[in-house]
Amino acid sequence: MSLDFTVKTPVFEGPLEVLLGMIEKRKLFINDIALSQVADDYISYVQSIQNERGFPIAEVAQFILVASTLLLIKSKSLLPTLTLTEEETQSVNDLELRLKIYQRLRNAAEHVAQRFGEDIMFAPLDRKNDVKVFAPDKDTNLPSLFASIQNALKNLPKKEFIPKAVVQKVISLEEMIGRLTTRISSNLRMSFTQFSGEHKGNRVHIIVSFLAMLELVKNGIIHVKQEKDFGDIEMETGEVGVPRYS
Amino acid sequence: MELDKKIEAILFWKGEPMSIKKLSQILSVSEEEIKAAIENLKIKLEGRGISLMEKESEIMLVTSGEASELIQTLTKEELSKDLGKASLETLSIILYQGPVKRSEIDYIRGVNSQFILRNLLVRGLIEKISDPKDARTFVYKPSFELLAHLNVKSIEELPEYEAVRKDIESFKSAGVEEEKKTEALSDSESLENEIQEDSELKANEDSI
Amino acid sequence: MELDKKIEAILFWKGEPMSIKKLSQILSVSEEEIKAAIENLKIKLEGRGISLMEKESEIMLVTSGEASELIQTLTKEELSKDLGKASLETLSIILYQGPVKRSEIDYIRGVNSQFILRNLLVRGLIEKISDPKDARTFVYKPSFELLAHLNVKSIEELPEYEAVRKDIESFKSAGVEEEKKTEALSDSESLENEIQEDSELKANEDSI
Repeated sequence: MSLDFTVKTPVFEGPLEVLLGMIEKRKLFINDIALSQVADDYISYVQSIQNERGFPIAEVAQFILVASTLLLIKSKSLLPTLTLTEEETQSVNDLELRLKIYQRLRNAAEHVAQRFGEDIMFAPLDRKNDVKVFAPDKDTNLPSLFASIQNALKNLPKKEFIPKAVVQKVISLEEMIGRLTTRISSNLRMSFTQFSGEHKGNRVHIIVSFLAMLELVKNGIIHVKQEKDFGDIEMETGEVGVPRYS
Repeated sequence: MELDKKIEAILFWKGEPMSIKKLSQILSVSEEEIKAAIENLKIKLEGRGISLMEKESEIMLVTSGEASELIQTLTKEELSKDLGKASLETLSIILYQGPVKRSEIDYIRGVNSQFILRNLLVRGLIEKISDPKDARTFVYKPSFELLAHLNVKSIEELPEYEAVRKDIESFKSAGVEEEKKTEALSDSESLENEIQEDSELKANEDSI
Repeated sequence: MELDKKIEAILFWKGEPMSIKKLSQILSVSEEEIKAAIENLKIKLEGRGISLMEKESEIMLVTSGEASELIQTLTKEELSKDLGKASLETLSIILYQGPVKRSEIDYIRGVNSQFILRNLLVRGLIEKISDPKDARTFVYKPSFELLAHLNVKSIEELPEYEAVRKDIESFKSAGVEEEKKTEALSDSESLENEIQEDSELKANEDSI
């Protein structure tokens, strides 16, 4: 064996990285206003990666989760009368928090990038002046060593499947979006009288196109679910980064 | 022989990290005495060709950062100086937020970190230990090797180390307060809020 | 950085005798300058736990005399200590897979084995030899004493030898298949991504 081993990890931008990029590009601070402004861009992005070959499905599910939270934020900004459930509010707050933490750590990563490998301190080489004495212990016997190799084999990394929790979340997400569509539609009918004056046409137009967007996201979720029904998740997630041999 | 000399001799001979606890056992003195002697040793090593590194309750002797180029010309080993984007991100989380669980790393990065963590473990840049709070799970923390690659003698020497930790703490506690506030307000939101949001609506119209 | 500090760093790192001639080559200064710096270093090492030993035209750093008893006790203790789970696992991999590179051991174990290998070497359980296929690197194999101790005349006598080797092989070739798959897919990935992946990959080679 003269080959080297490595674990190769595919490089793609994560869901928060993409979102933060969009916010920073517009020079916005992380808050609900900023999030509702980038919601459309983000959703088009999620649409685009779903058709990309080689993009791991497990990660698409994460993107859809973020997209759905952005939809909530956007719905609320379009229809202030819309009341979010406790869980929905929670996911909105959670997304903001994650983004803030991510942003802070990503900035800190600059320091790490700058210093890494620049002035390395070295651990000393093996001390060769040690007198070598054959010193086995009580476990240095065939049964123990056999048990050890068995254990090592058992612990070899296996392909990881989408955690059940994520799949379940994606499914309930579909329901959530269905409900959101209904809520917005009825809210729209109720609020029709509120939309008076010159903006009337515009607003209806905005909300109708927003509803269309909800449908698109819903399709995306169904797409992910189907991948699972066809049993493709296993294959797809394999690409998240199974150890490679080079 | 003074304690700090004994400690230096042991560390030199060992060439590996050693715990303060272990040193206190070997030398039959209290851990406090060991810690005081370490401070002495640090002073003696200031500006020398050797540095003392500290990580949690372990210490180790290494060549000083100043000698880096020199030793690099002597070493036959190929050095790992390049970090991919994902590695850099993951290492930064472990450095500034460690010890940290994989679920927390995944939460912050928003992607699955299983394989990047294994890669970093194999490279010796991070360590995986049982979570002291829950033996069934693991936490990840920086290794001496990682700190040595960053030329910091202890993690606190990392630029902005305290500031980053404090900022993230404050984000988290603000989040908790926000939650409480929302619960208190529930659906009886003030009229003022509604008006504000209404003006936001206008701002959003263009963006669609 | 002053010459005496540079010499200190090199000698500490090496832990072996070095000739003044060699030092003068490495540091690109005259032998006289090296000698003068050595005198300086001797003074600086007063009150430290390590001292400079001179023999003919060679010098090396050693633990100060008074610490030698301590070191002896420690050596004995280290040899009589139980190996522990991680060491046994590493030993079993070397037994079944040897001669094997450190990068391969690390890859199978999913962690860095540097210190463990050092300990197994000191205890005479394994040997480190130049890789016959690549003289710049090393491979590890079980020592004769270990095989005799286990009463194994040839490696094939190990329990389930073939099955274990097959399992490891299939783990490794699973990696090969994944690799091929990505290559086939790679045309849909952006060039930039590929380059990044590639540099990450290279960084990992042999630095492990």
